[in-house]
Amino acid sequence: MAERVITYSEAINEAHIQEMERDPTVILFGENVSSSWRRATKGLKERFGRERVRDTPITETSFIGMGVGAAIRGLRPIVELMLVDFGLVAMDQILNQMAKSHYMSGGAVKVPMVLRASYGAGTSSGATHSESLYSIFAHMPGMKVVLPSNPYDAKGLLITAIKDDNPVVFMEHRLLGRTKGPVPEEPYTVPFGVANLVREGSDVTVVATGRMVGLVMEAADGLKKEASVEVLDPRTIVPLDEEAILNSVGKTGRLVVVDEDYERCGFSAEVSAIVAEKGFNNLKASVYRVATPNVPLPFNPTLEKQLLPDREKIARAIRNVMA
Amino acid sequence: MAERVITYSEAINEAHIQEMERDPTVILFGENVSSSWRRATKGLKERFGRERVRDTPITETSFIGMGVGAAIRGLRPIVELMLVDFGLVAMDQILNQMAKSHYMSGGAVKVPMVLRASYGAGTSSGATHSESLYSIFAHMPGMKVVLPSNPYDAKGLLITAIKDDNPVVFMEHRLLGRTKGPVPEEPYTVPFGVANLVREGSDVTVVATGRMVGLVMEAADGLKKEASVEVLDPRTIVPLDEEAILNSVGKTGRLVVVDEDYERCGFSAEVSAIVAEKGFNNLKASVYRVATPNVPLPFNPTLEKQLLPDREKIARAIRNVMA
Amino acid sequence: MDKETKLKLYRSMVRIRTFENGCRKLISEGKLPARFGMYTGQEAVAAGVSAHLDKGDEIGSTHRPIGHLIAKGCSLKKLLAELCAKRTGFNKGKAGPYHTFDPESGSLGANGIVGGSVPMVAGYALAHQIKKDGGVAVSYFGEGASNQGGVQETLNLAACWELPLVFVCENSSPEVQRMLGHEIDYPQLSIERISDRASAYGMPGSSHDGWDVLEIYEVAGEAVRRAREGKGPTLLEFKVHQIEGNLEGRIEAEEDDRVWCPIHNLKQKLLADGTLTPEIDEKIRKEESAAVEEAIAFALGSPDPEPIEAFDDVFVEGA
Amino acid sequence: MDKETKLKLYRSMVRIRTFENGCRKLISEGKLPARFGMYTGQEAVAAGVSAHLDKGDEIGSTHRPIGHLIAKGCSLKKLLAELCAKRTGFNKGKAGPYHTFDPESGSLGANGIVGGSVPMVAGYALAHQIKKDGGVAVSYFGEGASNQGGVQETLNLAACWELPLVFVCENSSPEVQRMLGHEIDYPQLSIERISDRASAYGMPGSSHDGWDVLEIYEVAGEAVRRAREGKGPTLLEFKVHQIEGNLEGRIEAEEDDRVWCPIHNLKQKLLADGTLTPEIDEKIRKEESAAVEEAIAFALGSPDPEPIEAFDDVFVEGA
Ligand SMILES: Cc1ncc(C[n+]2csc(CCOP(=O)(O)OP(=O)(O)O)c2C)c(N)n1
Ligand SMILES: Cc1ncc(C[n+]2csc(CCOP(=O)(O)OP(=O)(O)O)c2C)c(N)n1
Ligand SMILES: [Mg+2]
Ligand SMILES: [Mg+2]
Repeated sequence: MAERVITYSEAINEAHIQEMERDPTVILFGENVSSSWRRATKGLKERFGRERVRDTPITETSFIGMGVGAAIRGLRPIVELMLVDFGLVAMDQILNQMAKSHYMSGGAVKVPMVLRASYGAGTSSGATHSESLYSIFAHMPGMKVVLPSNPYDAKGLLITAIKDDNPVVFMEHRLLGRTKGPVPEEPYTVPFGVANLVREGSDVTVVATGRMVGLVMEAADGLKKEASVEVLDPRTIVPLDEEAILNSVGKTGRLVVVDEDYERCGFSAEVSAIVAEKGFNNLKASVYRVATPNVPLPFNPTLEKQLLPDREKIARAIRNVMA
Repeated sequence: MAERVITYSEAINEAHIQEMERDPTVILFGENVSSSWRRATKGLKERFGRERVRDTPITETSFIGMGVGAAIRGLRPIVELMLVDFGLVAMDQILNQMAKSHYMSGGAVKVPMVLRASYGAGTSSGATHSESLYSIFAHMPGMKVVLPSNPYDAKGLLITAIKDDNPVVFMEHRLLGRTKGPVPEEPYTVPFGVANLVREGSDVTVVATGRMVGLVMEAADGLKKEASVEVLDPRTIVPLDEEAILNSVGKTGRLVVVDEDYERCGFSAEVSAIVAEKGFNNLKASVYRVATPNVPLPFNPTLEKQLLPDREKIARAIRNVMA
Repeated sequence: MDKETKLKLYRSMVRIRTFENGCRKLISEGKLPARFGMYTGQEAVAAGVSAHLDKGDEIGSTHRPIGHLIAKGCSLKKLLAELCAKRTGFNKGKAGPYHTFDPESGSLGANGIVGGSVPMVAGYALAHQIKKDGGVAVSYFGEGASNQGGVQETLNLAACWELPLVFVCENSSPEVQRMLGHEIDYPQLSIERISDRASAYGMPGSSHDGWDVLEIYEVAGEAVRRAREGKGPTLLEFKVHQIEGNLEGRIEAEEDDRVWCPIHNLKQKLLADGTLTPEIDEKIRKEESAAVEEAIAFALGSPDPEPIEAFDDVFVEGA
Repeated sequence: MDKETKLKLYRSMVRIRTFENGCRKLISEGKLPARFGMYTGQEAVAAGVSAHLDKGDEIGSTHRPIGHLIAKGCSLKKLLAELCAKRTGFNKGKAGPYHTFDPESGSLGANGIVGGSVPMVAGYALAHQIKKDGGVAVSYFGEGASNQGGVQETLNLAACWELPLVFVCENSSPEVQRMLGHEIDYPQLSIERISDRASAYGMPGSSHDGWDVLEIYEVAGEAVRRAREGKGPTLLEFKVHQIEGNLEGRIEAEEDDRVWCPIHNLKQKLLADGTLTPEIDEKIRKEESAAVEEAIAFALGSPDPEPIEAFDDVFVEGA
């Protein structure tokens, strides 16, 4: 039987539908979520009604906080940020109230909420419409952070996120929305904290997330004659499958981390640091990071391209650790 | 001549006075900055008048943004956050508008503003009154990040910050306010991006900032017979004196990073990653981080202590890299 | 108003003040590590509002939470244990005064961020609206907090969605503008009455003396009813005088502050109309003192958490 | 109002629309990489307000910035070059439409975050207040933005400090509530008129038709005067109809939209009172078309930045 192929956005849409059908406490709100122009949430209002699917005012602080409260009182809200960048106006509600209420309450309350957000650069949208920010969510304790890189994972991870009793930040890359891939029709889950071994290899381990996974695969293809590249996609950066990373580096002895977020104090630094601490004895070479340098993202497409990780930069880093 | 000894808070107060006398465009505002109970800003209103020293409403978004605008139009505002934690309600103004306006404008405008903020744990104040957050400021491009660990640096770095044409986040540790040290009476600057070699040693390099520096010195004292510890205080984490760190590790071959911020994607990860990339060939042992684990800070003092870096944990890490 | 209600209000206020006096004593003895804003002088607000609330209703509170939590009916023992950072506290000693959460009584919760709880309260109200269970939520905040962006956003959102929510602003700067006791140099409020903002959100609003629990009871009743009936939110403002300093075990404020003291105020009225006699008063005070003593004994006798518990509760286990 | 002023207003509106039509053409030809909100239908607001501003005054704008920037007197060439991501743009191609800054004309600046520029404008006003130079600042924002916390906070702060500031809300949802063109399911505004919020901040406010530039000119003049005289901020609301779609080079809106079209509107009046003749109209349009053509030629003929320039301007050099 041929596998069904749908897009990343369609997979996300389907996860919503199946979970909202299964569980009447799942609700959805955010700016323009009832608009037919928005692929990930299209048709949900028509299907589940305006009580459960609501357009909000442009007030991220109040509606994210409302999600936290509703989650504490038994609903399972999916709250959408049009772009993750807009979450900066609401960081107290995200990083304190959403992420820490469970801990601060000593477990007395829980916050089963999903904060969905588009992210990512490459669309020439400028400094306030291009960021990744997931390293900030990972830095602050209390929330899980999910970065699906393909349609299959997008659906399975979102279903896991909705079922999870913890706050989850679910990050959808803007440029992956139309990417196609095989996705089962029935509901399924992809577990958190289990890395996906995208490609086996023996010379060098490359850890990459989101849109970077595809770029790494292209780079690895181009280097076939020079290096056997193992590609790991952690899928969730909190929780992180440290074991898979350490095992892979144990085998290859070399590590490159490819990350779209800013380099300084970013996820790429974290992976480096973990390996420098726990995998040092297996390391044969310096650990390289290919991340966005510490520069705001410019509007001009050529300038933007200059900053973002790409196939060439990834290939160069792989060659460097092999040298 | 005996050196004058004053506290960290007094040093900060004096830097304000000297800079406000020198430059009439320096102004100060924030919550209760005219209150006589607040040591760092005490007396400034009386001295410079209510036009230049103003109490604001509890609206961090609006008054930080106001600082950005005033800086763009020729003033040099010092804007105070009572605690850095409260900045979370205003992250767009800090991370986008303050930090990126210079870049986004292609250099057409500049933002010579100092955002002063108290930070830090150890006072049993709970999850929303104890954080460090500087790794977030360091992660996002466009602002300098300063962490004075003693009165001398506090004064000199603040004067440098006020004179700097860029946005500077100046972070004052809550528990250092009454720490005393020698501080010259006349104005002086301490340059950004130049680490302070607090103690020379040959076996292991420890990089530490803020209140951690004192703890590391105590730990190093206790280990005198076991290890010759070199202690480096970067003083500014943006810009970071990478050279000093790499040179020191080049000499000792071992690195421990001690950081009060959360471990994951924190400043400690960044220092590890830099050394794993650029100093790998000199490394003789795993790189250890002693940071706050990824757990919100609890109210109970014993629980809080359990999480924070302390002398014992630092000593253990040093012993580990020496083993 | 019936006698019983009046006495209930009186008792609720006495309980809060007795409890805070107990805290003052423990603090002075070094037995209570928490620092927090005292509610002394404001008791009428929480007592008058919460008299209309059921267990299934919620309140959201501030850095000055004791009155709100107690009036909502939380356990004094577990509250004091939490303030003493004990394992038997509502939150195992992790919350302290700024983040106390008690889902059982609907005290959800204190908040260390000015205005931080207000959006969350909209979520409690939304849950009631969606579950159609007739519940309401109350959001307490100060006049300082009333300016915070998230608070103003939530006023708008609650009105747009007609949430079953009552906004209660306790204005402690009714004459001189103060912040945390400091007389501020520039005003923090561009208007005299916070309730003047109600019409800016298309909701009813009014301002009242916060030391008159009988009036508070009336207006809060109306607002809670309105919310329960699905007619949307109301903004109530109560002017309060924060009574500073250690009362040294006394229940009523000193002479100077008596005029603002809600307990003194109600006592005079109830003595005059015969609801209260010195004997009943004595009895209430004794009972509440005993309850607070019991809470103190419980708290001080409770175990500390084990250090290793610091690592628990970051995530829901098994999830 | 004198003839000259009327013609100046007319020309300003024609310039904005001609410029945006030029952008539309470039976009359809794939020569302009920027995406942004068009100001078509709203020109009267920027034209009427900015007619009262000097170079030393500032405006803060939004994701729909073209009209605000042009009316404030910025260079068409450098603006178009910026939109085309060229090195000769105001911001060397780094800003694009969402972050354009032109300190020379006081256009400071567009903003990609809804409400993001509003607190900054308070800073421009503060600088005037402290320097006592008689300058004022104007903050433009939409009705959607009016709910943002930072915007509401700034209304309060500006009033508390009596900043020389005029808040200009362009309400594009005067009848049906829309966001980015989508008809929203729940209202985003709990009141009918944004200006009803003015009294909540103790400042004067009023609502007007945004397609009547003569009225806008009058009320904005009053607000700017008030600010310059140190009497504090004003909140003005203008109802606008965003005219969608490509005008295919036409200056006036199509039949359906004519009633809301500020250019059509003023033109009829000026033809009637003799200020404008078809010949003068023709001349103005030709001149503005020529200016836009010149800007297009400049922009398209300008060099791209060198890739390596991406790394410049993170920090002020030498600092
Ligand atoms: C966002 C934020 N900013 C500042 C503070 C510090 N702070 C705590 S309470 C307080 C004053 C609050 O005033 P008000 O809301 O009137 O409450 P009151 O203390 O009068 O009860 C301030 C400034 C904080 N906790 N959170
Ligand atoms: C904080 C934030 N949230 C959401 C967005 C996405 N967004 C851009 S424009 C817009 C609608 C703005 O409406 P309004 O303020 O009325 O301006 P209009 O588009 O009508 O001119 C939205 C939701 C954003 N840019 N920033
Ligand atoms: Mg108050
Ligand atoms: Mg609009």
